[in-house]
Amino acid sequence: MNDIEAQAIVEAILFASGDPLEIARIAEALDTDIETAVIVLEKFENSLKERQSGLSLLRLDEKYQLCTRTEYADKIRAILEIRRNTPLSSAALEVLAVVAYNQPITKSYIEQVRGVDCSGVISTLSQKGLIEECGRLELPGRPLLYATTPDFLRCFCISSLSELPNLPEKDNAVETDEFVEEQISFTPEETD
Amino acid sequence: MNDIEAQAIVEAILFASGDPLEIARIAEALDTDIETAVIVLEKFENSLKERQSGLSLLRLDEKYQLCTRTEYADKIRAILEIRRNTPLSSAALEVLAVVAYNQPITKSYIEQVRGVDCSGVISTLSQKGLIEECGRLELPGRPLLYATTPDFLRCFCISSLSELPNLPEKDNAVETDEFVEEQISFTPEETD
Amino acid sequence: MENLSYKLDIFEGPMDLLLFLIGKHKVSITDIPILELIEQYLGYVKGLHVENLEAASEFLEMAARLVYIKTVSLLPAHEEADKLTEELRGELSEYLDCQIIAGKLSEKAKGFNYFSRDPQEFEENMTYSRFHETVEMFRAYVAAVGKGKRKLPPPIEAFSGIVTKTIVSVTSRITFILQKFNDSGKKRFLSFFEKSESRSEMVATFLAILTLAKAKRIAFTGSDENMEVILLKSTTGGKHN
Repeated sequence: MNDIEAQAIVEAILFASGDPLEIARIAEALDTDIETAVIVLEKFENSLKERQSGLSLLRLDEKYQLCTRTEYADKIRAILEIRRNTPLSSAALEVLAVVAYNQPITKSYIEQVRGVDCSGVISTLSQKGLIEECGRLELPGRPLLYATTPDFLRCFCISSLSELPNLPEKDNAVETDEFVEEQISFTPEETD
Repeated sequence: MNDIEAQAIVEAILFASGDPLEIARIAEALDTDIETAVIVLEKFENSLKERQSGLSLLRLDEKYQLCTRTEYADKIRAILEIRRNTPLSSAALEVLAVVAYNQPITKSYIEQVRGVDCSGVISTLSQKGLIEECGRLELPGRPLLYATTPDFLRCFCISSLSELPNLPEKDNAVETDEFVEEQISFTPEETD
Repeated sequence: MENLSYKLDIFEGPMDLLLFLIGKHKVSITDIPILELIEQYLGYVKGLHVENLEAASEFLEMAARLVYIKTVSLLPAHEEADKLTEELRGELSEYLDCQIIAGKLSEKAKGFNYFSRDPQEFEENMTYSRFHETVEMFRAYVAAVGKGKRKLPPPIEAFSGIVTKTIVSVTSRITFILQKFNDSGKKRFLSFFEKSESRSEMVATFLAILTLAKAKRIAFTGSDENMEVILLKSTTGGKHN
């Protein structure tokens, strides 16, 4: 294995790992001893500096981690934070609504209502701080319960859950449509 | 901003993002227009190749993603103790085929083509991130619509849906699988 | 029969089986003698084992459809049969495309060797800060439950205090009993109760035995503790040995 290949392996492994990686593991990937691995890592670090890469190598105890260079932190934050404010998808809105009206609620309940797996959406909503875990249901498996957060209230311009639009009665589904009409009768056209 | 700096920014942003990033976002980070951003990305890709990096740049639709080079897959799996992906079942491939060519598509359409229930396969493919919900059809029951994801493109080594294999000519004769032939060594008569 | 039901597993479904049968003719879908195909399909499906009912239902559904096509094609006027046959041919051809594409995709599935990384973590807050109209919640809820037409699951409070007892279904015990016969056609009556874990399970087992006896799938011989249960052949109905 030549130098270039060794550095490519180090780069690939540190990239995929994300977390700090023990020097012993890196040596294992390079099929060599720890001393040699340290030399490869030094060379790799130098080459990052030489070519003025956007990445830098961090050493923490006996672990190594690839990170973006600190100069770019603000830029990265600015670009990636747009993601936090990408408007909620219709799937996310539906999950949020099911939680809002039925909280506290388990994931399997949400999935039963929507008929699809909702793990991804639930974790996105948690990250966005719109829903949060609030204990467990005392059932076999002790499933987690979810509820909306104060931020949810803020984003939907209400001060308490009681201000959510009323749902139609369960057993007169026929009226639902009319009810929807009524509820959304203040369409943008009229308010303009 | 010089070339080297622009590439460093691209590297840092793609590294930090992890997920595929829209070209528009990259242009924003570079403080430039999309055409210029595409040129920077091309240069960045070339420099990865030139220095035989362990990483490669993928284009997926209008998005870009930084990934490890496939040659290092086994090493990365071994070191990071990632379980080998079980290869997709033929049922999963069939569902993906139907979704890829007809998206957005409902579950019942997929089931109609395949003649069997597909709920399990669809939820597996959603979990693997190869397909995702993308709204509902405005029909009674408001069925969910599914489409393929950027990960789907990556996993099948194509950069946009237009690169999918062409549909076969209509007059194909069916070729019976020899393996299947062996498996069914019985004839209906024998079972009576 | 056991073997046959196992071997049907290698097909993805009724369409897959039909394509396999067509493949044996070495002609294209448009030229296939449909009545012959129907005969062959029914021949395979005839061997389905009852135990596999769930997996077999799709095969049986197709069988019913084929029998219908066959029936109408015996009528003097052929229009309906022709229409149904064309429909079937169209579906088969579409499914064949699907299989061919699936095969091509599997050759391209090399991208599973790319590794991406998780987004770098920031000590940033991801808190959502857009504003929405309150009524959007209502609309989304209605969308989620299909305008109130879908049945909602029972509320969480409804679960409090049930779960301690497990109810054993009679259906599951029927499967259990039929499976027990796998090695021989005769079993001691009491052997079905030996490993019962709860009263509910014993009751379900007993009801399952009664159900099977009523359906003439099993019969009894001997009495008291020596009573034995005999498995009858499913196709021969109530014949008793």
